[in-house]
This record gives sequence, C-alpha cells and structure tokens, in this order.
Amino acid sequence: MGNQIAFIVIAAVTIIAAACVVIIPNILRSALFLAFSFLGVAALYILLNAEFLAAMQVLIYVGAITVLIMFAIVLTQQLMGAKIKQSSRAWWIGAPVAVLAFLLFTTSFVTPFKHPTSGTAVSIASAPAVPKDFYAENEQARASEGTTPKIAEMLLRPYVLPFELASLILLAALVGAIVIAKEENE
Amino acid sequence: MDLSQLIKDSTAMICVAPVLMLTVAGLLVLMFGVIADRFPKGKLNHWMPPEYLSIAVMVPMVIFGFAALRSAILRPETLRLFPVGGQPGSPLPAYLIQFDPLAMFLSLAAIIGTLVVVVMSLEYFGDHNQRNRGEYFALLIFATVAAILLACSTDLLMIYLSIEFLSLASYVLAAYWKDDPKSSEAGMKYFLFGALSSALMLYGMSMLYGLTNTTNLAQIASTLASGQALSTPAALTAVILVLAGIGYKLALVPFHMWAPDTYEGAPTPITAWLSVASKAAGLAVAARFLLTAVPMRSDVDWYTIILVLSAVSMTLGNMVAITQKNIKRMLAYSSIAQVGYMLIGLLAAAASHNNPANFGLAGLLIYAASYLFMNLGAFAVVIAVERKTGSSDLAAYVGLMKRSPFLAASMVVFFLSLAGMPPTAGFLGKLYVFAGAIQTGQKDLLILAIIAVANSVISVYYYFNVVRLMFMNEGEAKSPIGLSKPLRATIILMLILTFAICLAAGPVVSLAKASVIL
Amino acid sequence: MSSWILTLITFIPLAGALLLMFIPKERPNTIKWFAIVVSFVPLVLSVIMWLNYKTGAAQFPHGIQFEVNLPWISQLGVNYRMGVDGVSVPMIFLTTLLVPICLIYSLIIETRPKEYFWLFLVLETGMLGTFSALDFFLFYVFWELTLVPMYFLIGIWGGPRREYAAIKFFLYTLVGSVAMLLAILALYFATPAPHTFDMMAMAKAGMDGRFTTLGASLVFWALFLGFAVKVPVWPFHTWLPDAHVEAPTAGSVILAGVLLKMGTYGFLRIILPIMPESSQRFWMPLAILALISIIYGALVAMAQKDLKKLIAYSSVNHMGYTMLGIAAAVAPGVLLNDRATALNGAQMQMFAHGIITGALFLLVGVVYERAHTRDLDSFGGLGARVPVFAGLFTLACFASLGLPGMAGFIGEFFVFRGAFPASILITALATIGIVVTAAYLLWTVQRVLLGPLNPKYEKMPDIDVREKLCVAPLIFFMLLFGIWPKLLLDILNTASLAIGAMFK
Amino acid sequence: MVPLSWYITVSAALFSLGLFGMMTRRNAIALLMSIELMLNAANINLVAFSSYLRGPALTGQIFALFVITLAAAEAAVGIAIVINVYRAVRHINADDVNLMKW
Amino acid sequence: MHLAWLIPILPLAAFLVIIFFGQNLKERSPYVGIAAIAGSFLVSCYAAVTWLAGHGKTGDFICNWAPYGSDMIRVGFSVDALTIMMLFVVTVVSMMVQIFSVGYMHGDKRFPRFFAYLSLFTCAMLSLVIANTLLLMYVSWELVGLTSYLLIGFWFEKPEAMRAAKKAFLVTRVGDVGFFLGLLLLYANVGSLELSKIFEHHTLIAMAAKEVSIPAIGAIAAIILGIFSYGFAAAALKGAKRLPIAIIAGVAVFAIVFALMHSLSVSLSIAAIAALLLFWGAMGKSAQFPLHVWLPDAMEGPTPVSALIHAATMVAAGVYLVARMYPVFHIDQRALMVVAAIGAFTALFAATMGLVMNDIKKVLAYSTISQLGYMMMALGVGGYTAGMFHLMTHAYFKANLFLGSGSVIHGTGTQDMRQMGGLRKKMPWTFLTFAIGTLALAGFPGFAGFFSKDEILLTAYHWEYGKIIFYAGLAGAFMTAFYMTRLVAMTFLGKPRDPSIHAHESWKVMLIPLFILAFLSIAAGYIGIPGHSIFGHYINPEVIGIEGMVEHHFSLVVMLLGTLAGIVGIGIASLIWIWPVLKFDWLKPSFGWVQTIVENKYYMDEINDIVVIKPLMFVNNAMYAFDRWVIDYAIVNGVGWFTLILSRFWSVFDKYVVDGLVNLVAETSKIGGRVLKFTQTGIVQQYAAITVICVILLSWYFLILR
Repeated sequence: MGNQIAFIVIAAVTIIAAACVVIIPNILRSALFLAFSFLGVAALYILLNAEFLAAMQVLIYVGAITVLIMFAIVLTQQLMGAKIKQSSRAWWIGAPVAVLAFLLFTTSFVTPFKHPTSGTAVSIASAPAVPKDFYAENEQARASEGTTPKIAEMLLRPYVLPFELASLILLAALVGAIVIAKEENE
Repeated sequence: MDLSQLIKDSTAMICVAPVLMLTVAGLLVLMFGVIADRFPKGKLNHWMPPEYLSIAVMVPMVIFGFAALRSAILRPETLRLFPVGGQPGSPLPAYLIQFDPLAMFLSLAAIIGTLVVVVMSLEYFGDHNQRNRGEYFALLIFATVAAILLACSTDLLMIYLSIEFLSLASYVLAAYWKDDPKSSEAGMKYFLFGALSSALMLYGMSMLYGLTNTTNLAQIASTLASGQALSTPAALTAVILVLAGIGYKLALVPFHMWAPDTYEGAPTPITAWLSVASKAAGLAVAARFLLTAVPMRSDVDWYTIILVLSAVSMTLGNMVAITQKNIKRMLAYSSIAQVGYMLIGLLAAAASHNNPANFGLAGLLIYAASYLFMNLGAFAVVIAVERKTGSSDLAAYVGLMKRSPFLAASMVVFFLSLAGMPPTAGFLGKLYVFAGAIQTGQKDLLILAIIAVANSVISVYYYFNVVRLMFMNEGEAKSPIGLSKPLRATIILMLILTFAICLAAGPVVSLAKASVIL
Repeated sequence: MSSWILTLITFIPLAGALLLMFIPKERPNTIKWFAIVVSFVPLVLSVIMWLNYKTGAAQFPHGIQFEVNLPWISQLGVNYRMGVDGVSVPMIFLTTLLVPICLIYSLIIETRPKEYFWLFLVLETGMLGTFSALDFFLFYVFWELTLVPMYFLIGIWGGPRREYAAIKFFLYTLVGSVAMLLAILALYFATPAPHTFDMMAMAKAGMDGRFTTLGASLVFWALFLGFAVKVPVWPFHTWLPDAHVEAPTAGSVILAGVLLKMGTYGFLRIILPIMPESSQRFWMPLAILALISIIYGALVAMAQKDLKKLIAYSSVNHMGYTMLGIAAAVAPGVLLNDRATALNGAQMQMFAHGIITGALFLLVGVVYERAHTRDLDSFGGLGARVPVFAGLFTLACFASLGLPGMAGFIGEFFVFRGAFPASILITALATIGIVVTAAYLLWTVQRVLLGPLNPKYEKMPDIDVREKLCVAPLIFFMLLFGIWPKLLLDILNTASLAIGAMFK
Repeated sequence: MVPLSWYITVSAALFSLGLFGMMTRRNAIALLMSIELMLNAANINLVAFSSYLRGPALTGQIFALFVITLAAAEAAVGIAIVINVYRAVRHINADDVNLMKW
Repeated sequence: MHLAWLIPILPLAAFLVIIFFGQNLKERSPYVGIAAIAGSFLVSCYAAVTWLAGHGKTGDFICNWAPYGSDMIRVGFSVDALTIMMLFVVTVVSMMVQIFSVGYMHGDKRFPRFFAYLSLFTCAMLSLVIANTLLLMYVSWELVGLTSYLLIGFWFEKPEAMRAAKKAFLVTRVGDVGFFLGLLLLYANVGSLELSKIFEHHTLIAMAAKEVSIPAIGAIAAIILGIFSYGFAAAALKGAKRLPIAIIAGVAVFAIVFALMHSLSVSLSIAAIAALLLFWGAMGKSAQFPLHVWLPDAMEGPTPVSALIHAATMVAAGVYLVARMYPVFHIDQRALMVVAAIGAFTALFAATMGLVMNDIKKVLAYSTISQLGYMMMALGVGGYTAGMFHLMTHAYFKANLFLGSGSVIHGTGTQDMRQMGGLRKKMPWTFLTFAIGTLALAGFPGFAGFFSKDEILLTAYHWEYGKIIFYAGLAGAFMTAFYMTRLVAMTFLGKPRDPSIHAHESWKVMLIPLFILAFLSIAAGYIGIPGHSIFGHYINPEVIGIEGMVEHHFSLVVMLLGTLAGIVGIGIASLIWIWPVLKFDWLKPSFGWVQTIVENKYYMDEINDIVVIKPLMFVNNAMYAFDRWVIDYAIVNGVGWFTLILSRFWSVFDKYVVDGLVNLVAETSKIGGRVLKFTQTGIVQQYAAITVICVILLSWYFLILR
C-alpha cells in the first residue's frame, strides 16, 4: 500500500513535470522541469528495485543531459526570456493526437496487463485468454539482493558486444558532435 | 558460437572480418585524419589525403565483403554469435547477431556503396573543407559498420543500438557541409525526425519485450506463435511502432517525411549513401524483423500494413516526384517509390511463408543490388553537374547533352534502369519482385504488382522529364562540363554494372538466390 | 553461318552504332554514309535468309529455322534463343528494307546528325531482335529497346509538339508492355518446372493446356493490352496520331512501317500459340475491336485536315484488318484452310501496310519539305505542278485503299476471305471500311493533287533523286507482291498453317 | 504492491506528452527534450517489465541502460546540430527552418 | 491457246512504255497504244480462229497465284465464245477510240498520258473479259474502275471533272462491295473462285438448295426507305410546291417500312444471295438504278473516254458479269426476277430523263443507262443470247454516237444542243455516221439495234411471269427512238441557232473511226438474224451448260410491235422537231386542241412544253428530282455528309473522351503529386504530426476496425 502511494506521488510528479516541459513557454524553465521529470523516473526505478539504473538515470540524464541542454539553451538563446513565443502553436492538432496516442497505448498495452496474474487478460480484440506464466506476481521475485552485480556480469559476458558497440557509438557521436559544433577558425 | 571457437573457425572469421576490419579501418582513418589536420603545413594531408586512405582501406573491404558473403553461403550452418539467455526456459537459443547470407549480401551492398561514395566525395568536396575530412570518412566507415551490424542483428537490443549508431553517424554526415545552411537544416530535420522514429521504435520494442519476455527475434516469434503472449493486438501495435523505426530507415511512407528535405540538403555523396547503403541495412532489418520475429500470422497482420504502405509509398513517391524542381529531391521521392517496389519482394516471401523457392526475397536482394548501382550512378552524374554548375536544380540540366554527352547519356541509362526498362539492372530487379508476387498466386499481391507496374509508368514520366531537359531543350550555349578521372571511372563502372546485372544476370541471380537464408 | 545469321542481322546495326560513336560529329557526311552502309548489311543478309528459308508445311514449333539456342541466364530459365519462321522472315526483311530507306531519306537531317543516325541503328537492332527472339525475356528486352530511340527521334527531331508526342508515345506503349511483363511472369510460372521463358516451351505448355487455369483470361488480356497498344487497336490508338504527326518523316515511316507490326507480330508469335484456348474464347471481342478499328479509323481519318494525321488514322484502319484476320483465324469451328487464309491475310496486310504507309509518309515528307505545311485545305492542284510526285502519291493512295494489283489488296482480300466463314456479319460490316477508305483517300488525292493549282506552289520543285530512290523500292514491292503475291505468301503460308493447325 | 499496468500507464502518459511536445514545440531544443521524455517512457516500460517478468534475466534493465547511454550520445549530437543550425540562421525555431520544402 | 495472256499484256506494255517514255515519245505515243491494241486484236482473231478450229476447246492459261493453307488460288485466262465476242468489242472499240483521240486530244498538255491511261484501261478490260476466275475478274474490275477514275479526272484542273471522277469511283466502289461479298460467299461455299468450279452442276444445285433466311432484312429495308423518305422531305423543302406530294410520299414510305418490318423475313438460297450480291456489283458498274448517278457526271471526262469506257465497254462489264455468272443466276429464278425488274425500271427511268436533257453527252449518257437496263432486263427474263447480242451491237453504235458527239463538240466547242443546229451541212460526215448510229439505237429495221432489240422483246414476250417486261421494253424502245430523234434534230437539222459558233468538219483521223463504227452499227446486226443467228449458235445458254431453256422462235407480232414502237417514236419526234409547223397545221382541223397549239405558232420548245413534254415532264421532273435529291443528295451526299459528321464526332470523341481518359490519368497523377507534395511543408513538427497520426490511424484501424 505504501508502495502504491509512493508510486502515485512519484508518478504524479513525473507526469506533471513532463507536462510542464512540453507546455510552458519559457524553455529554460522547461529544461528545469525536465530534470524533475528525470528524477521522478529515477525514483520509479528505485520502486522497481533497479537501483543501478536509477543511479545511472540521475548521473546521466539529470547530471549530463539536462546540463548539456541548458548550456545549449543559454548558448542559443541570445534573446533570453519569453520574447519569442515558445508555446505550442499547433496545440490544436498536437493535443488530440497526443490524447489519441495515449488512448491507443492504454487500450492496447495497458489493458492486457491489468490483471497479469489472474489469467483473465483483457484485450480489446480477441486475444486468447491464456495464463501468462512468465509474469511474476510479487516482489520477492525481484531479487532482494541488488541487481547491480548481475547487470555487471551480464554486461561483460553475454552483452559484451553491445557494450563495446556503445563505446564505439559514443566515440562516433563525440567526433561527430565536435566536428559539427566547432567553429571553423579559418 | 563461442568467441574462442570463433577464432579457430576460419570461415567464421571470414564472416566477421568485414565488420571487424571496417571498425579498425574507421579508427585508423579517424586517427590519421586528426593527425594529418594538425601536421605542419598540411604535408601529411598532401602526401596522403584521408580520402585516398579511405579508398585504400575500402577496396579490400569489398573483397572481404565478397569473401564473407561467400563463406556465409557455403557454411553448413549460419554463424551465430554472442549467446544470451533470452527468454527463460525457451528451447530456442538466443543470439545477438548472426552472419547469414542475407545480411552479408546487403552488407556487401553497403560496403560497395560506401566505397563508391568515398570516391564521389573525393570529387564532391574537391578543394573545399580541407579540414575534418578524416572525421568525415571515419564517420562514413563507422556508419557502414553500423549498417552491417544492423543487417546482422537478431536481437531487439542490437537492432536498436545499430540503428542509433547508423543514425547518429548519418545525422552528422548530413549536416557535414557547414557552409551550406541547407545541409545544416537537413541534418537537423534528419536528426529530429530520426530521434522521434527511434523513440517510437524503442517504445514498440519495450512492449514486445513485455509481451514476450525476450528481445530475441526468434523467441519472440515462437512465443507469439505459441499463444503465450499476453495480447497479440498489443503485439500488432508494438510491431507498427517498430515499423516506424525501420520504415524511417527505408524512407517508407508515412515515415518518409525526412527524406526529401534531407536528400536535398545533405552533401550529395551522403545523399547517395543514405539512399543505398543505409537503405540496404534497413531492408535487411525489415526482412529479418518481419520474417523472423513476426512471421505471417493473421492476428499480427503486418502483411496488410506493409502491403498498403508499399502501394502508398510507390504511388505517393512517384506522383510527388513529378512536380519536383530539384533533382536530388526528385531522386528522394524516387527512392521512396523504389522502396515500395522492393517491399513487394518481402511481401511475396512472407506470403509464401519464407519458401526459398519463392522469387520474392531474392528479388528484394537483386533489386537492392540493382538499385545500388543505378542510383549511385545517377548521383555520380548529379555530383558532376553540381560541381560545375553549383546547383542541383533541374534547370542545371537543360542542354546537358550539349555540355557533356557522356553525362547525359549515362543519366539516361540510370534513369531507364530506375524506371525498370530492359536491358538494365532495374528491369531485372522489377522482374524478380513481380515474379515473386505472381508466383504466390495471391490476388492482393497481384493487385500490388499491377499498382507497381502502373507506377513504373508514372515514374518514366518524371525521369524522362529530366531527359527531355537534357536532350530536347537546347538552352543557351554553355561551357562543356569536365569530369575528373575517378568520377568518370565511377560512372563507367556503374554503367557497366547496370547493364551487366541484366545482360549477364547469372552471377547476381545465383548469389541472390543463395542468399535468401535468414 | 546459318545459325548465326540472325544474330548478325540483329546486332550489326548495334555494332555499327557503337563504331559510329568514334566518328567525330564534325564530319556529318561520314556519319551518315557510314550508317547507311551499315544498314545495308542486314538487308543483304535478310535477303539471303529469305532465299534460304525452306517453305513447306510445318507444325508450329518446327517451322523455326536459322535457330540459335544458347543458355543465357540459366538460373532464371532465360536462353539466348533466336529463330525465324514464316511470320518473322518477311518482317525482318521489311525492317531491314525500311531502315536504309529511312536513312537515305534522312540525309537531309542537319541537326545533330550523329545522334540521329546512332539512334536509328540502335532502333533497328531493337526491331530486328523483337522479330527474331524466341525467348520471352529476350523478346521483352528488344521490345523495350525500341521504345527509347523512338522517343528521342520524336522528341528531338519532331514537329512543334514533339515533346508531348514523344512522352505520350513512350508512356502509352509502356503501359502495354508492363501489363505484358506481368503476363509473361504468369506464363513463366505456368511452365513446368524448371520454369522457362522459352516461347516454344511455353507454346508447348499452352498446347498441353497448362494455361487454362490460373486466370488465363487475365493473362490473355494483359498480353492483349501489351500488343494492342502497339497495333494499335481501338481504343488504345490515341498515341498514334500524335506520335505520327510529330515524328520526323523517317520516324513516322518506321513507326508505321515496323513498330505497329510488332503489335500484331506479338499476337501471331505469342498470344495465338501460347494461349490458344483463351484466344479462341475471346475471338469475338477481338474481332469486334478490330471491326471498330476499321470503321472508326476510316471515319476519323476522313475528318482530318492534317495530311499526316490522316495517314496515321488510316493506319488504325488498316491494322484493324490485320486484327480482324487474326481474330477470325482463331474462331471456333472454322476449317484449317480458312484459318490459314485469315492469317495469310493478316500477315500480308502487315507487310503491305508497312511498305504502303511507309511510302505515303515519305511522300508526305516530300511535300511537307516543300510546302512547309500539311494542311490539306492549303494544297490543291499540285498534280499539274509536280507530276511525278503526283503519280507516286496517287499510286500509294490507291495501294492503300486496297486497289487490286497492289499489295494492300492481297492482304484485305485474304483477311475478308478468311474472316467470312468466321462471321459473315462482321465481314460484311467491315466492308464499310473499304468504301470509306476509298472515300477519304480519293478525297485526299483530290484536295492535294487535283483542282486548280494553288498559286503559292507555282514554283514547287518535283520529287528529287534521293526521294525517288527512297520511294521507288517501296512502290516496286507493293506492285510486285500485289501482282505476284505467291512470292510472299509461300513463306507466310508456312507459318499460317502451323499456327492455324493449333486451333480446332 | 504496485500493479504492472500502473507503470505502463505512466509510461504511456509520458510518451504521449513527449509526442505532444514533438508536435507543438517550436524550439529545436524543446523538441530534443520531448524526445528525451519519450525515451524515458520506453525505459520505464523496460525496467518495469524487467522487474515483473519471471526469470533471472535482466534484459530489460540492460536494454534501458543502453538506451540511457545512447540518449546521451544522441543529445550530444543533437545539440551540436542545433548549434550548427543556430550559427547558420541565428535562431533555432525548427518550424522556421524550412528552406527546403515541397 | 497459250497466247491468250498476250491479249491484256500488250496494252499493259504499251502503258508502261508510254508512262515511262512519254516525255520522249510525245506526239508519237498514240502509235504505241494503237499498235498494242492492234496486236491484241490480232491475237484475239487468232484466239477466235483457234477456238473455232478446236470446236470450243482451248487450253487455258493458268498459274499458281497465291497459296492459302493447303490449297492454292489459281488465276488464269480462258477463251470461249462469250470472251471472243467481248474481245472483239473491246479491242475494236478501243482501237477506234484511240485513233479518234489522236485528233481529239491533239494539243493537250498531257497528251501521252491519255494514251497510257487508255492502254491501261484496255489491259484491265481485256483481262476482265478473259479471266477464268472470279478473283481475277474482280481485280480487273477494280482496275477498270481506277482507269475510269483517272480518265474522268483527266482534266483534273476542272473541279467538276475531279468531283465526277471521285464520284464515279466511289459509287462503283459501293457496288464493288457487293461484288466482293458475293465473291466471298461463293468462295466460302464452293471453295474456289475458278469459274469452272463454280459452274459445276452439283455445286450449283447445292447452293440453290441451301435456303437462308435473312431476318434483319426488314430493318435494313426500313433504314433504306427511311433515308429515301428523308430525301423526299429534303426535296420538298427545296421546292415548296411539291411539299404535299412529298409528305404523302413520306407517309406512304413509312407505311411500307412498317409493313416490311412486320412482314418480311426473306428466305433466299445461297445461290440467289450470291447472285444478287454479284448483281449489286454489276449495278454499280453498269449504272443501274439506283447506282447510276455517277454515269451522267462522268461525262466530264474527255469524250473518247465516254465513248470507250462509259458507253461501250466498262459499263457493259456489269452486264457481262451477270452473263458470265449466268449459271448462278439461273439456278434460282428469284435472282433473275430482281435483275429483270431493276433492268426494266432503269431502262424506262433513264430514258425519260434522256428526253429532257439539253447537253448532248448527257442525253447519250442517259441513253446508255437506259440501254444497259435493257440488257439487264434481257438477261433477267432469260434472254442470255439477246442480252449479249444487244451488248455487242450497243457497244458499236453507242461508241459511234459518242465519237460522233465528240466530233461535234470538237467542231463546235460546246456541248449544249440549244446552241447547235444545222450542223448537217457543216459536218456532213459526222452527221452521216451519227444518223446511222441513231437509227441503230432507235431500232430502225436493217440496223444493228433492230436485231438485238427484237431479240430482247421476243424473249420478254415469252417470259413466263408476265408481259409487263415486254411492255416496258416497248415503251423503252419508243422513248429511245423519240429522244434520239430529238437529239439529231436539234443538233444537225434545222438552222444554226448560235451564230457565234463556227463549226467545222473534223480531221480524217477522227472520221475514219466513225466510218468503221458506223459500218459496224449496221453490219453487226447481221450475225444475229433471227432464225439464222450465228451469234446465237455460239452464245447461248446451252453452251454454258444451262439446260431446258426454250429457244423462242421468231415472232412477227413482236417484231412488228417493236419496230412500230421505234418508228412511232421517230415519227412523233420528227413531227415535233423536224417538221413541226407543217405537221401540226395539217392536223388542226381534226384535232381542236392541237389546233390551238398550232395557232399559237410557237417554237417547238413551247410545243414541247405544252403538248408532249408537259405530261411527261411531271414524271420526268419527279424522276429527276428524285435522282438529284433523293439519290444524289440524300443518299450519296447524305451518306457522305453523315459520314463526315460522324467522323467529326468521332474525332472529337477521340480527342476528348478516349484521349481524355488517358490524360485524365496523367493529370490525376500530376495533380495528386501537386496536392500530396504540400504535406511536405518543411516543418519538422508537422512531419512528426503526420507520422504519428499515421501510426495511430494504422493501429486503430487494425485493432478496432478489423
């Protein structure tokens, strides 16, 4: 029960912050709200017993990406403030589409998971009501010991290829970002 | 296969050689470029410009690519690497990547495309942008690595990583010509649209994972087939979302919106690269994802979706291409249309339940190979004209026959091929995909084939609109257009291959037929 | 030699074209004469071939001679298979005859002669290949190969609306050929495995009744569309007037003389042997379309004010006879001799129309070069001023209206004779075409040649040597085959018997 | 305990908000932020499934980890491109950057 | 007789020589033509002699012409009595005409070409005559049409000439279609076009036995009659006076139409159908009603052409065709009845028009039509021998007449008889020969026409289906005599009416043919003296294998009646035109109403009008109006106009509908392109929106709607 309350609070914060990100005109402020939203997500990770990921979320998203974004905003916003109307100008199309999308995702994705353990999966179409035995029903399945060592092992054993690939991607991104962003001094 | 076993197995080594060597080569070119840029008085750049180095490293890559394809075909079993657990309790093994003939075939296409693009870049940049060329070529090579990995991926994670890798490199390359605001704009649009698409795809992947408890394609398929998945309608939505990401790579309607702007704005060699190499990888992943993760099922009815999108793609692409005033933009729409044709092959393969006797998948491969050469040839001509006139507008092509008969005639051949007229490569490609469609004997595919042939007639209209400008409008007398030796050689090579694929179709057909295993 | 003669005939023009590329364009006369000399080689060879062709009764697949059959794309069942029978030998001769004539006529081309002659030689290869290919893949390659040079010939050297006409020609014919492509593929998969594009194998499969299922009618109509556009059968004919009017004279000659024949040739070579059941099932629609073409073509021709357009529509009319012959030849319950007669007529009409309309277009070109107009109402009384031209023109017109003693009559007579047992009503209605044809051609002669001389043309020079040289052989052949049709019919009949024997 | 569907609902909401931002914001960096929201939404899904799905494998978390990494790379490249655009046109309003259209 | 092929070939050679070397030959070119025709004449003589010596057996010249299927079309020449007769007619008349033309055409700028065309015509006509297969006949048939076209339009600068040429070719071509269809029908039923095969007895029997009912004939008749009534209406609108008549006629016609539609379902034998189709062709060539309209116009050609082609030979080809195919006609009497009816009607109809013409050549033209009708009538009533005999005599005297008129025209420079008069003195030789021809035509005893006409009347008299044809024949004889007398009177007798015309006698080269033909106009009759007919010995139905035809013996009554008709015609005409005042004065006391006329002391035109012409005039004018308005205007022109309008319509249809459909597709794709490209706004947010919307719509569609 406590978990649920915590979840509701965190989820509310995350979603409201996210909403602020996409709605409020001042872009610097929306970047700040973005950080809040990221933090909320990190909290959700903790709720899900993914401490390592939560840490990463805070470090990378809040610590790196948000800061990067803020730098970029400051760099490009010579006309700081709200002089240029930053708010959505096509909200009338964006809003219904987003609502439709939300409805789509909830109907098609959320509905089947409403009662994952009861064996009465409800789906809008004629999905077979087969018990899905690969969904755990309680928290003890989520290892009481931390997941971090396991993640570490997986990363370096079976997932070594993506791991190395990620480094290559980062290198490429780095090089690319530098090449694109740097001023030509000639 | 384990890594230790891998080292002992020479054919397996040959299979992985291209991707490994390309990575090394990319790093080499990158380092060399960085050093050369800082070398006193640019002496190193003068002595060994990065483009020549890139050519030097890419030529063996083509050979490696061929060797890899050959060994992938000859291997009794497909080389699969990096086993992961995947779904608990699943009897199917889960691997991250596999080096099968289909992937190797399309990888080879990507490698050849890269080589040609490198040569074209040589001409395109010329004296411009002396610095940072090492990075440019390195990124190009990295992008090729990403393309190959994408073609080989058998896991959602790997697909996501490879697509992102490919995209990131492509964004940078599209925005590479910093002097040109169009290039920056192209990069930005490409980036924003690409990020959206990959987010959509990622969301879909996450749902697929949730529904099947695995990210391995084969296991997803078996789970869906066993009815263990929680909800197949949800799976369909997830598949549609994943298709958004793949469709974006293919420039398939309605995920094509980036293509015209990016094609127009990006440096022309990059446009060429995007249209062939990137698309080849996209085709590979489309085939693999659709055919292995969600094989033909009535409940996960991606077949109908692709059928519709294919038809819409070619119709829209061809129709809008008619009104274009810029040749790169026109070729962008043309490439949107071409994807529609290629997907017919995929659909035929799906409709025949991956029967290797079906012409569809082989058709897709042949079409991709044909498209590689004819489109690169066309872009090579575009580059030659752009170099001289500084424009890629159709107006620059008025009276091209007078200015350079060679370029004009070559362009006609490439356009004929793009339109699917014999005796050029495009004809063989079309013949094969249509054959695949007809072979299934399904009415919907027949209708699609009819739409496709009707579209190929429309396409002649705009291709020959350019031909008309080149040959029938005299224009005011203008200076002839010279042509550098590498570019001329490239065009001649593309011409030869464009004809050869139809007139000496044997090797390509054999290769493609042998490569339909995935 | 005997098996390679076809290859030589087909590819010598292409080889010539390739060599032509090395002649600098500053030397137009060298280019022109080189091309002309090259184009005479296939003519000589085709005459040799004709003379060596052994006529006589033959079953369909065995009438093929001078055959060469080599594997080409074995993975796909594609062979390099060429061969000729009675249908194709005269067509090849017609092509090789018309091309040198056109090239000689084109000596006056001033703009971009190199490209012009180059394209013409490539076009010749395409046409000859179409008439000699026995493999569907090969056939299709050649078939499409003719499209592009003709597009350029119309588009660059044509009249004021050349670009429109060129692309219209291209697209229109392409619609037909892509439909044909799908049909080819369907046929391909209907052959026994391993599938093959070999026409003879397909014909054999067709005789074995393998094409009765599998939406055979759909395949039939797709093939029909492919060829009907080319013929052109009403209502697929509207590209023709535009293309003919805008094309340069030599282009019109080739267009009317050879390219249209490719359509009917397709019926004879492909549709009838490969899909006999469907052909027989749909003979009536074919015949009705042919009938409409005949009457409609004639009526519309009558309304024309432009001389070239008039002749263009007359092509619709005349090719209608060919189609009628083909349709009647497959009607159920007709005797073999009647079928053979109808086919003889259709083929004769093809040949005759080729030379007659060719001559007419040349003559229109002659008058156009002098008067710079083709408006029928602006002429008048030229007969007094240019008697030789007038004689030739009148002769060609009478040949065209089917006057006995000239080749056109033989074709029409045999077509009507062959169609009569199939359907008396259609034959009788088609005779309306004869009268209307006579009417518009006589009216044309009247408006151009007769009456008081238009003072504008008082100084008009008569036809010159070059032009005479071009028209003379055509006139010669239209008289020769008109008076002594056996020369041609012997070879045609061989094929007709073979094809006709496939029907019951 | 928290039902799995709650997480998915939050994720869907976050994703839809991201979509909304993607369609309505003008500033290119704001668009970038919207994309980050969408990636986070996907990550929530992945991690939630990873936790709720039976079995030892933590594939979802691994996946999410890579997504975070790539998000960083993407942000870096994206911002570099945005700055590049800014240099060319002195603003970063994505909807005013339309030299090329139609 | 393997030389028969030389007969047509010689003129052909002459044609080729003149056409290619005419520029060099110039004035000498006639000699080539005349030499060639003389050669043909000699070969014909030789052929006749061999044929006589061989007692009707000659070797045919046959060659393989065109293969079809497993069979072969063979063409060739064969000689029999009928052909020999025709050969003499053609070669003699042709030779005469060519000689005459040397003088007549002297000074024409296309002098050589004229003779080339004449030679070509002769070639075609000769091959038509000696052809042994229907196909070769058809070929030659068309070729004579061609040469007729070329010769009528010889002076093509004259618009009337070129129009007449076209009209001639077209109208005969309409007939040719019938010939062609008949030929096809025979071919389909016999399997060959060789005459000997067609005439095999069992073939004919089989064809006669096979009855075919033609259901659509009612509708076809309705259409045809509808067109006729349209013509009536058109004529009525032009001359408002005749409006009521026209309306009545129209109503009547429609009544007939309805009757036909409801009652007629004609059943005919194959033989009859084939025969009638062939007869249709013959009607075109031989200018039978209603296809006769071209012949008067054809008089625009040079007069020697009219003599040769449009009087003596080509127009007789139709008659010859019927005679040649007589077994087919004879096997089913219904066909012959139609022939007889149309022949008789044409004979009368044309004769009435001949009465009112003032153009000398037009009178002769109508006379020719009338005489051809006479021949057809004769064949129709079974007078095979009579018809052919008349064909031969007619050829000579009509050629004579035409050449005479040519001489007149040459001498006076006009064709209008009202400007002539009194030429007897200035052109005595011409008058003499002309008079002989006239008497022959009028059937004056002792002249050629007398014998042949007598024979015809005799056959008609004995016709088993009634006497009506006989009376028609008598009326025809009367009218012929009447108008010919009028012609002679107006032209040669009396006093010169136009002082501006200075007539002169023609050259000798023109007179000699006239003499020869005049001689023949008398002499030709004597080979067919009733009872001792040499002609009838060789040319009779039995020769061509028709059994059971009764040979009618000479009948004095018939002969007297016939002669009387002619003489009365001549007499009355003479009374009116030659000695007008005298005669009427003499009649005044007895006939009051005549006296009134005499008292009027009017010129003969007036008398013409009141006494003789008026009653006839009504019929004539009605007929002529019918001719001009109904047939010419409504049918020929109407069909022409209709086709033109139709063709215009199709042309528009083509441009906007057929082509429009195609363009519509093209435009749709262009417009589609234009519309669709506006989705590409260049604004990336909108791209995102479109993509997302598409994804959502796709998902929704497949989730919910399916």
